[in-house]
Amino acid sequence: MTDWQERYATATRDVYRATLLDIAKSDTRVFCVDTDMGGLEDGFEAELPDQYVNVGIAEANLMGVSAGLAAEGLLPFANTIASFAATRACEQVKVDIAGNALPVRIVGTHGGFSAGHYGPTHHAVEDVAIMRSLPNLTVLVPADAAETEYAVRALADTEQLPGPVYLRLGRKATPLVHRGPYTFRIGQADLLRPGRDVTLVASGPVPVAESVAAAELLAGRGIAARVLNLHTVKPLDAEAVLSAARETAGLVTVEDHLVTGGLGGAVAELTAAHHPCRVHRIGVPDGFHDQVGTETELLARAGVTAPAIAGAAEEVMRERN
Amino acid sequence: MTDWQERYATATRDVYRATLLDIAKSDTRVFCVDTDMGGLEDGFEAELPDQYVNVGIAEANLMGVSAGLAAEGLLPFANTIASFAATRACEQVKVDIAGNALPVRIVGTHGGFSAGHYGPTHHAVEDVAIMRSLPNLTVLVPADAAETEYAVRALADTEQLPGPVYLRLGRKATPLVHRGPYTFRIGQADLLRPGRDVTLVASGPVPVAESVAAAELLAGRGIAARVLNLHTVKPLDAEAVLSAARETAGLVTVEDHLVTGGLGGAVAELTAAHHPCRVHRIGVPDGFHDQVGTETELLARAGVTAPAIAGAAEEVMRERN
Amino acid sequence: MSTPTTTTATDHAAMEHATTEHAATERASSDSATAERTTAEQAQLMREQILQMGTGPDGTHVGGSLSSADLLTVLYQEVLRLRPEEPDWPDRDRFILSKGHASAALYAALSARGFLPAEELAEYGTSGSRLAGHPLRRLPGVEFPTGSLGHGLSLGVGTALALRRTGRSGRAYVLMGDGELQEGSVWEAAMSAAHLRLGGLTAIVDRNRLQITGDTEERMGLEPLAGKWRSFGWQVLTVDGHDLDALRAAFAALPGPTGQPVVIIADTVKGKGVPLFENKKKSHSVKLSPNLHRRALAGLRARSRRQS
Amino acid sequence: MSTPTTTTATDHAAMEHATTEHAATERASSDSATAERTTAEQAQLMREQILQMGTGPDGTHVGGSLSSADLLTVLYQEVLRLRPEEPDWPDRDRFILSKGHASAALYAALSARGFLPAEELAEYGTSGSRLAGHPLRRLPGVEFPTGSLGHGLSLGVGTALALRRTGRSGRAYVLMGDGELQEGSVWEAAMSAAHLRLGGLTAIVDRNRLQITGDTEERMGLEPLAGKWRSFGWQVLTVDGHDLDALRAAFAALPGPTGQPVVIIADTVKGKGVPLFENKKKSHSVKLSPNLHRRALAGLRARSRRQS
Ligand SMILES: Cc1ncc(C[n+]2csc(CCOP(=O)(O)OP(=O)(O)O)c2C)c(N)n1
Ligand SMILES: Cc1ncc(C[n+]2csc(CCOP(=O)(O)OP(=O)(O)O)c2C)c(N)n1
Ligand SMILES: [Mg+2]
Ligand SMILES: [Mg+2]
Repeated sequence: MTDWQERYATATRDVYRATLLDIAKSDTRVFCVDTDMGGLEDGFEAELPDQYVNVGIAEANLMGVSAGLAAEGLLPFANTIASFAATRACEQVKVDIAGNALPVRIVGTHGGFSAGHYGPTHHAVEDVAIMRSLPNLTVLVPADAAETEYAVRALADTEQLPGPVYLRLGRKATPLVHRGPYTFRIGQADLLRPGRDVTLVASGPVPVAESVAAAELLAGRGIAARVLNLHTVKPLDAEAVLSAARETAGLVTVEDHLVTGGLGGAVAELTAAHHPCRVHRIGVPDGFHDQVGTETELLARAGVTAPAIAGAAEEVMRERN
Repeated sequence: MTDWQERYATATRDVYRATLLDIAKSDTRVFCVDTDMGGLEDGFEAELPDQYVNVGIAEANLMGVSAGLAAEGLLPFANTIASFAATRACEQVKVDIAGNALPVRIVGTHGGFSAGHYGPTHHAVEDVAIMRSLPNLTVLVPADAAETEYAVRALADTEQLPGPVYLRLGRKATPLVHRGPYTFRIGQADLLRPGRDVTLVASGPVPVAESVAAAELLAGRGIAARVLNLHTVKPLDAEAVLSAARETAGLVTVEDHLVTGGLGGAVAELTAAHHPCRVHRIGVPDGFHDQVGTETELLARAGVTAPAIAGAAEEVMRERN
Repeated sequence: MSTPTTTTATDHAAMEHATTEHAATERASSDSATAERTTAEQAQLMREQILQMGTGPDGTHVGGSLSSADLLTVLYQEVLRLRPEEPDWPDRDRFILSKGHASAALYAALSARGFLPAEELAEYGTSGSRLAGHPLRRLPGVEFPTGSLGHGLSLGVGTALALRRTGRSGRAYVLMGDGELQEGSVWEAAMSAAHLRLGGLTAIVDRNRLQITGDTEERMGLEPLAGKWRSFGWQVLTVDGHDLDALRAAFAALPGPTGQPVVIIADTVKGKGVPLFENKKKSHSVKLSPNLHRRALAGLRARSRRQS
Repeated sequence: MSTPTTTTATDHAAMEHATTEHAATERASSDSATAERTTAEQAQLMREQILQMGTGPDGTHVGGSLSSADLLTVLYQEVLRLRPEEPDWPDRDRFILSKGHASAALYAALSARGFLPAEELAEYGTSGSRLAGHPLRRLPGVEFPTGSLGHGLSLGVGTALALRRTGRSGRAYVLMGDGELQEGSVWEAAMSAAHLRLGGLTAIVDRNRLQITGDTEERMGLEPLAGKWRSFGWQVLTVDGHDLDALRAAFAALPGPTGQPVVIIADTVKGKGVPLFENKKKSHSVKLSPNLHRRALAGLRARSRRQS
């Protein structure tokens, strides 16, 4: 294992916490706003008690308080579970944070199905659709622990990112996408693999990993699949997506989220407006997903697997012809 | 003025209230759950006090209480403002109502920009995107007062509609779409005008009216525009939309809602998956719309006007060639 | 037996003391002495089952399940009128586990009452099981899926209101955590229940004084807790949540459908019964390794031997 | 002058009585006698302006604007330290109109204080105006856009916490409606403000006893209202919300940044000052026709003549 691999063989949630503490030490504007998540008190609060506040198990309060802090020049990181950020506190995010374009960093763990057996109240498969519909929000879905560190460091830069951000994290360790340092830029798709036949557009840890694996499968069948990691779902990298629409037979979107309204929805909207092409959306179907399983099991049931992605890519190519 | 025109020369909100009272008189399951909206107490409560409850200015409570009532076999109509239904009480709608597929009728007034000068806290331009992302929900956006009556009567039929419904209403009188009775079926697009050149797909009072006017303009320019009123945004009438995609040069979607995630998003997702074609989305751009104006003024600023729609249709036709 | 402290004037006229009686008619064991021994034993069994479920793939919420064990056992063994063979029986009592993370305790209670085979508990948290980390509605005996805190009391308000409107005899019970009371939605529901005089709705607070990050009073103080409920129009009964007789007495003192609603504040110990976990914030969510499970179980059994 | 009723023990040590004084340093009029006459006159002017705005295209929220008129006038004329020429002055006091529907009253207050030209009030609710039915943030002097009830107190908690952390001297004031207190989010914020001892945050409740559908106590009872706030850890001052001296005394009795936060429950009359509207639920939102405006204004002026 390389240093990189060892360092990032961890959950996006864990690297977030370590990075947050690190940036907060040198940037006293950083304020950790907790809603009894568990874990932030032992690390962050213990070291930087003056930059930590627990506002109770109260997600609406979390967002309002964070908006107030941000309006006064602080840089609050508002911590909750992804589903609660997007649904329980939705109006506070909309009106108090997003509407005012305040630099609150809303951090939701348990994104997608990463809460595993915790069940549907803890799954967040509509959060990206909701957050994408709120004004001024940048929506980030890092694909692994390393990308999470890049993202969190980027969030501290209020010149580059003066507005609000939703950062969607997982819960457990997931595979690493890169083997070493790379260029991470918010709003810019990460080209993981070039290819001229078809394009896989993915966001989130399992979707990106499975898409890379699908490209391998396709390569074995003589198909060169381009793979894009869309860690920034909003604003979408229109150039990367439209280039793919123009240069390849079509797109397969892959996400740990509903097939409506999220990455797939954004890509379909964009291409339909500017360069209509086939967009096959892989993700979670509509419905209440009250099955018990691990993240990968639940996603596999929804069709987020390398073979299914490869199959969809082949279908897109067939339909083009 | 015909009887029809006289009868429905009113706000969707008003015809809703009258119809609700009417159906409740013969269907004792109907339960009017109020959050201090104003107006339901004078009509509904005064006549049917046993079928009315005010749960306070408390929208989360509204949804939880309504879920409880529905689970016990009642047919609650949960009354609030559209924006509060979709954002303030979003999680309660998701988990308690939608997740359990309970027959709660969530009725949101002040849809789109119909709150006019009330400002951004009272506008609902992301509600359809949010509601569409929640499980099992039927999303209805009647185009005028007459259609609202059809819709409300349909909601009383729990055999046809055993699950939850979101009904999005306005606030003031808007133009009538039909001149007399017509066939209204949930899930089925209302073909307002046939046409083989291009298709206008609209939902909501002003968008539908402006689309019909745009079709007139286009007819004057020798272009036969098909006009579809998509009063049911979810489930989308896939057949009507895909036929339009196949049979005409492309689609222009028109809505009093963000251009992302709502009707336009649903249409783009559907066509990109099955019959890629140009989808030009007209509606409210991303952002916090804190301008003062009437509903039509605010929508005009967003480009929801007959000339803009006609122009988009022509562009779609040009790009096809 | 300690009696519950009645902390507001009670509308005694509106009270019906029939709850426990009714429960008995729907129970096989009707002899009260037997019932009592059985209830204590059942609570002990529930604790063992909770620890067992804590060995599942991702562990479980051990601390808050153990603190609720006694009151859930009294409820399911003696109070709730239920028909396991007819889970949708219209006249049943409705129980809502608002603190859905204590699902392990609920599953044990449902199994003791005959809704689930006891063997199924071994499937807790495993793929394809019905026993999720938070209760799913498709499990017989579960009225509503829960897990997001602060939903249960509004569901209870709607349920109790519907029961009153339709003239059914069942009552609604909602169990909440103390940390959960920091959610504003609880107070919306509380205010409306009192205003609507939903005496058929009973709230129970598992007052174990811990939330995930520590002592509630250090984290987000809830005291004066009885005062909060009283000012929101509720009658408050404060009981020792591990004293079965005190719990019985509280459940026997509930008003009729138009009375002032009662909240039972059950003073409990998080992790109760397992010395390793008692009053420890770390007990909130635990994955029990075989070794930890052995130690926890030994502690639980030693404690119970000492007490009997 | 009636003094406010102090309903909890107060941490007098933590109090600073400097509020009114500070305000004066940022005000042109420093003579207290003049200030008093001016304030009453300003309140009267505000009422006339509210009625005028009620003639706008869609009317306005007349009742709740009139009930807040006296307390807003005292705040803006005598209490809040503000610099109209520098709306973002870091050491300013922050005022948040959580009951955003009373925007007409706020606009009048801002104009009296020099944030807006008085003529601009005529644009209320008209196309292209900055004066929306609920305040927009881009209007100088507005800290946060409001209109959805129940947001303001959390915003105030964040603001007061930030002011304390950054060592700025400004205070945060949040004005809420009484019906608004039915929103659970208010109680989340209330609980946290008390827990964090945010003495720099002051809540004001416009206790006019009406919400849209009628009497609060019939619709969703709030009493015992002082008891609710006290049980949530606040010090309660109950004052006559139309007695300028009582309001002054309340605002002079506020704690320092680590004290127990104070809520001022201002007993008011919805529609106050206009006999047509007083204590009428219909006054909540009114579009004043020329005729109605004439009658309302005549009533307002007659009343004020009688009182002076
Ligand atoms: C809305 C919501 N916010 C946060 C959580 C995460 N969470 C689960 S349990 C818990 C602590 C609850 O404390 P308490 O109510 O006291 O439960 P107990 O001590 O009985 O386990 C939290 C914060 C949640 N499940 N729902
Ligand atoms: C979240 C939310 N729910 C509902 C409304 C609609 N609404 C506007 S004012 C009002 C009544 C408020 O009553 P109160 O707080 O007593 O205000 P006041 O009497 O001072 O006007 C309601 C229900 C709203 N603006 N926001
Ligand atoms: Mg607890
Ligand atoms: Mg009021």
